[in-house]
Amino acid sequence: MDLSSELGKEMYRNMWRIRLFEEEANRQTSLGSVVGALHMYCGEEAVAVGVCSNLRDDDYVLGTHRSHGHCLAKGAESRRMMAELFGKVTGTCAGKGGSMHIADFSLNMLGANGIVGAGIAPATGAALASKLRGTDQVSVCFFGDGAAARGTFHEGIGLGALWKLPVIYVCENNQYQQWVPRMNVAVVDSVADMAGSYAIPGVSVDGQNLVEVYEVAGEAVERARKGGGPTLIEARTYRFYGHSLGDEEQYRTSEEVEEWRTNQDPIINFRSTMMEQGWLTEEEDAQIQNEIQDEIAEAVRFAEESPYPTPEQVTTDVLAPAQEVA
Amino acid sequence: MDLSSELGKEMYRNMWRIRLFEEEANRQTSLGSVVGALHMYCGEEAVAVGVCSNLRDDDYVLGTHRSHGHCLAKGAESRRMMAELFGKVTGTCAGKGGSMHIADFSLNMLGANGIVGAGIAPATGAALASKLRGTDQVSVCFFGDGAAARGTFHEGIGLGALWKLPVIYVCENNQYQQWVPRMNVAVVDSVADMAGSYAIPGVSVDGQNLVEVYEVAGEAVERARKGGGPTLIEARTYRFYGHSLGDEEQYRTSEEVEEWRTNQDPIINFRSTMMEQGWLTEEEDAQIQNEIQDEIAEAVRFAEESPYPTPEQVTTDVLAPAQEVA
Amino acid sequence: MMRTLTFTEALREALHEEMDRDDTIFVIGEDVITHGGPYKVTEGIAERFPGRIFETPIAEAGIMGVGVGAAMAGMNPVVEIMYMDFVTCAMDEVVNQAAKMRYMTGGQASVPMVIRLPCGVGRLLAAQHSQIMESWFMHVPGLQVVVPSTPGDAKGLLKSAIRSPDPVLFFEYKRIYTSRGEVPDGEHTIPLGQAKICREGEDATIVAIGPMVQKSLEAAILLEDDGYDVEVVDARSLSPLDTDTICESVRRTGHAVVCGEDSSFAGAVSEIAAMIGENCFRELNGPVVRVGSPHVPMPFSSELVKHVVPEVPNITEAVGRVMM
Amino acid sequence: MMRTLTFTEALREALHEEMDRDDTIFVIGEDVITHGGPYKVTEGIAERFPGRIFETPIAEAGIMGVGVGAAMAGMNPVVEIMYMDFVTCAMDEVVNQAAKMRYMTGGQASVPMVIRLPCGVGRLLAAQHSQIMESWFMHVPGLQVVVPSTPGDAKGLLKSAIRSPDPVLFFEYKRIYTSRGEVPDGEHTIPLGQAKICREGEDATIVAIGPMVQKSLEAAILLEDDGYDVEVVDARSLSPLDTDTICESVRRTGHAVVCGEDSSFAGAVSEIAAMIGENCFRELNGPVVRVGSPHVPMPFSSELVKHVVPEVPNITEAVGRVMM
Ligand SMILES: Cc1ncc(C[n+]2csc(CCOP(=O)(O)OP(=O)(O)O)c2C)c(N)n1
Ligand SMILES: Cc1ncc(C[n+]2csc(CCOP(=O)(O)OP(=O)(O)O)c2C)c(N)n1
Ligand SMILES: [Mg+2]
Ligand SMILES: [Mg+2]
Repeated sequence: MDLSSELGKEMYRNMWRIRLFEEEANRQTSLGSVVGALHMYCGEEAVAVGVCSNLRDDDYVLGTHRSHGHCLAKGAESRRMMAELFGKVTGTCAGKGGSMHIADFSLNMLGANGIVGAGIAPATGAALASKLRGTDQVSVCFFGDGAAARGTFHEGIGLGALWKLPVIYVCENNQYQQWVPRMNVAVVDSVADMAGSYAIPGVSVDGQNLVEVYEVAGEAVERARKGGGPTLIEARTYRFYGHSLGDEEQYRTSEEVEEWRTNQDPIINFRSTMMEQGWLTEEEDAQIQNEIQDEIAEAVRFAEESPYPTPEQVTTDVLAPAQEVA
Repeated sequence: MDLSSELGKEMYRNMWRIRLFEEEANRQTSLGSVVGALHMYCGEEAVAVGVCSNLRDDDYVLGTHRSHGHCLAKGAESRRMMAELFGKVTGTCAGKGGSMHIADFSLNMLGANGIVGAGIAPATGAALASKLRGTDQVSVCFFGDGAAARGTFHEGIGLGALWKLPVIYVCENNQYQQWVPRMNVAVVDSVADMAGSYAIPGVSVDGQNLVEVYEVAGEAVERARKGGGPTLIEARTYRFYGHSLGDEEQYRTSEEVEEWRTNQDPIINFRSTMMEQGWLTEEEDAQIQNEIQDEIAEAVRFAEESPYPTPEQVTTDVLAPAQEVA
Repeated sequence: MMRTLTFTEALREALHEEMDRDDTIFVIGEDVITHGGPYKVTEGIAERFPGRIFETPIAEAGIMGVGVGAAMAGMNPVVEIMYMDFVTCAMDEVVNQAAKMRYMTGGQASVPMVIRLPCGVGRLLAAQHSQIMESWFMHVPGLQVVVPSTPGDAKGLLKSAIRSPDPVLFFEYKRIYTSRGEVPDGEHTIPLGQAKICREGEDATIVAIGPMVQKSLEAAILLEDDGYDVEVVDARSLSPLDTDTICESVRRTGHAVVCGEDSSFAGAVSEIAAMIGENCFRELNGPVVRVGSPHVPMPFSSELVKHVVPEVPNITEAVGRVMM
Repeated sequence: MMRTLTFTEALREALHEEMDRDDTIFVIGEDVITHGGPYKVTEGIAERFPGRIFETPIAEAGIMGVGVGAAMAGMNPVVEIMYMDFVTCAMDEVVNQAAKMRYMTGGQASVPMVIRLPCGVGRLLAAQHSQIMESWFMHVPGLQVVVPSTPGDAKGLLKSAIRSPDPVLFFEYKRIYTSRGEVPDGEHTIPLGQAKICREGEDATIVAIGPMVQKSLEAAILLEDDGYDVEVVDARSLSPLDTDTICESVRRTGHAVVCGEDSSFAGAVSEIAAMIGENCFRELNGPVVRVGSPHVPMPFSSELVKHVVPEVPNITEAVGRVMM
């Protein structure tokens, strides 16, 4: 393992940040402070963190409807994200986007997306931009197993492969597409196997194992950065919550969920690894969790105290202000 | 070879019908009688004929912008097709469709199509219709190698594979997509290799060899009819003319074209086979060609003498006549 | 009194009755079995009509294309697009295929397909889950566009849409799925292409679309206090548009306001307003005013949304303006 | 006298000049290298700007999505859709992505992308290769819609479109690619959002779009014989629409005809007519009449096409009607 204790702690902390941020957002939804859909990423934290820990600040990330994890892993501030969920003007998107559209362009996090599969071609485009500029930035696109059925998967990856662009396509195969088990509506089990149609490497990894994700993504990022073209990574994972809040989850058994929660929690898995490696003590662990807890509590306070956008803001940001136009 | 002399002659005649129909349509274009685009199928005749000779009258066929061959092979009347190209009311589509939209619903030829890749999902839908009705009709969709890049290829075949529908996807890989050589814009050479993404059989055949096409399609049709699901067939072929009329063909050499015309003409190839098998004499050959020539001459006469649609017909066929509406 | 149903129940009943009547009808869409779709309209169909409902992967273009092909091959698909916003993933299939097949084939093809489109704001889901876009489909020859505003109309129009030999875009405003209203039992069809006068009046005509019909009726009551006797016409069918009923009303009242929930600019209300202006100019005593959303994407924050979606005061204000 | 160029040459010149000026600009589309696109607008770019033009497989959604992503990452893509009809294959990318990104991200994203759309009838290619659909994109907040009618405007508007920080749908009517007109050398930009008065007149205003501008000018000459002095306004920019210029003219003349080549029903002309009716009612002395195609798909036969596309007599007839 070419991980250090420091990086390990950083990643561990990031996973907790995602977990606690979302659990709090969930709670705020039941309190009525957060409205709209909330697609919980809990259970899949190792994917976002394992991949994004290989990225530079100037690398691009594009997400999905389930992107709190992607945003936080790329470095977005939890308090501005929480404010966004509250619909406040201090939110990452000034309250105009909400959970499905969180973006932070200062971090080259080019946005979550409410349309399944809609980030794949744009990620390819961002990679084309780096290539045209001659920088070695890479782009990462996260998407679900459901998105692999969409034409945009085929067209977007096809173009990335054709131009050998620095882009990594990360499929989070959580085995469900909204309320439907994947294998009810898919014929091939492994999305990685589809890479053959694009003559690019396709790799399947255990998405609950942070180290494995980190290493496989690391190879892909390195290859991309050196001009070796795209990789399709499939991370086998699981969402601990329903598709979005209010989901009755009749399509899966509570035993199945329990089994994953108990034995396949990526945070708990990685905690054991850290402990085994002697990279984390019980005290450090408690401290990390406490710090994150405080951060999230502060995020809620910030969100609560922030103002709503004003009625005038309804009509701004449709087009750039006139003076910018040539 | 499980072909008979009779079927052989029938197929041979059908290939000539396509060849001579198109060469005449081409001539009529230069005379100004036919206007609009004319995408010539010449050189690819063995694909349409080899596939359609396995079909029943009630099987479905969907085509492309280059579908004169598909229509004729499914049994459409050359004179009505010629009248359509002339924009006459006696045309297959009453002059409303033209070359890119020829259809004959009485033969379950559900139409050529001006949008690349647009027939794939509808062919899947026609196959779903047979399955729902419990008939054993199969559907065939023809499309070019260019269409394999489109999302509709991925989505349409994906659904056919999921429901194991009686549909055969026939890719006519003529190595060019409009004015671009396929390998300038594609990463995998063989479209058949993409079948893996859909867990269905993918077969590549020599599209200039009628017997091979006929046999491979025969297996696929039989499998489909018996409930074995879809097949993706790639027929490697070549178009003897430019993309459409007026094409300067600067993207390929005249040597390449000459080589294919001389050594890879599907009609000449099959004529040799027929002669070798003793299924065709020189006299019969001359007679067949003469008969077709007469048929095409008669088609032109029919088209010329037919009236144009009337101005009132501009507004009919937008919706069904009111009385049909519930 | 007639029994009442919710909008959702009325749609469900129409589907069941029609599927019972005609076994060429089938349902296709995402999550339509496991969950009955996000609004549970297709709930119960899998049990009652096994094998006639298809739950798909996320592939709107594929789903729509399958619908077109099945329709051309003699079936009657009812396609559910989970949110109307996703029909953008299948526009070729709707616009270049379904709409044009009959014409391009010189009348040979028939595409008897219903495309159900849950639309407009519901829960706060922001710009990519709140669109309406009726005017897009109005503008496409060969398509019919239907917008029920009550459970009774929902049932009657869906049944007629299913029986139509041509494609119908069927708009279901999410906000009114749970609204209740009277719904006739059994056979009840409403011809496509007919507007409905919901309230008679002499001073001004409000032509309204979808949920704006109810709001217009509420506005009409408030306007009584100002001494205005307002007629409310539910357009119901946007294409074909019932220009006769609308113009007859406007000619009578001499004033017109056109209300829709979608943004007005190049929206459905623009067509109706232009049509009234063109046909009723001599009888109009004031401008034809449009009420709709401003030309902005739907924001997320509830504090912004409330300034986007038009409400009763926008209607009363508009009527006041045309009467000046 | 100023030099003349064809419409195609003017577009090509604009592209070359802009690519010279700003190296974030690149071109992407089908057959744009091998053939310069079907109308040869991109001819010569591969030679002069190697590595800045991308010829793609047939994948409109992919192409458009790549454009959106590259634009968000700081580049300025000029996307060519071979025929506007094929933009139906990429509507999510245009409508839900490009158009809404700035708004959804609270102003963070900029999508400076030009989408070139060859449109309308050209050679007889029937229903799937002749559409226009300006009104679809007008109706989408966040998009700009531009329609040049002369080579000079083509150059000036394309340059401004490329410099705009927001997406522009740039409509190129195929029929006028070969038309000639005066084009200023070098720097020449025309601000988006401004209509142009092409001919002054006192009796009626014709607001025209694209090739209908030229036909309106021809109609204006014929109408002189009937004693009508007609003003012709080229709308040029459909979104944002220059309501000021249009209304100022109509208020002056008291009569308005709105002409477009696309079908009128829920078309661009409907928005303009409704807007005039709403803002200029008191000054109007006749109805606002629309001229456009009937609500039918484009047929193939030349004998049918000539009854679809509006021509000069349709305009003179309409002006006669509003003056009655
Ligand atoms: C084009 C499109 N179709 C349908 C939807 C509705 N929808 C939202 S999430 C979702 C399931 C996505 O499944 P997957 O891609 O596996 O992601 P997951 O939710 O499992 O993370 C669906 C169908 C959508 N947002 N966009
Ligand atoms: C969606 C779409 N994009 C582009 C076109 C323009 N176009 C017509 S034919 C063609 C090339 C098609 O190539 P291929 O599928 O290989 O068929 P071929 O012409 O070689 O038979 C293109 C790009 C179209 N008709 N539809
Ligand atoms: Mg999933
Ligand atoms: Mg080809």
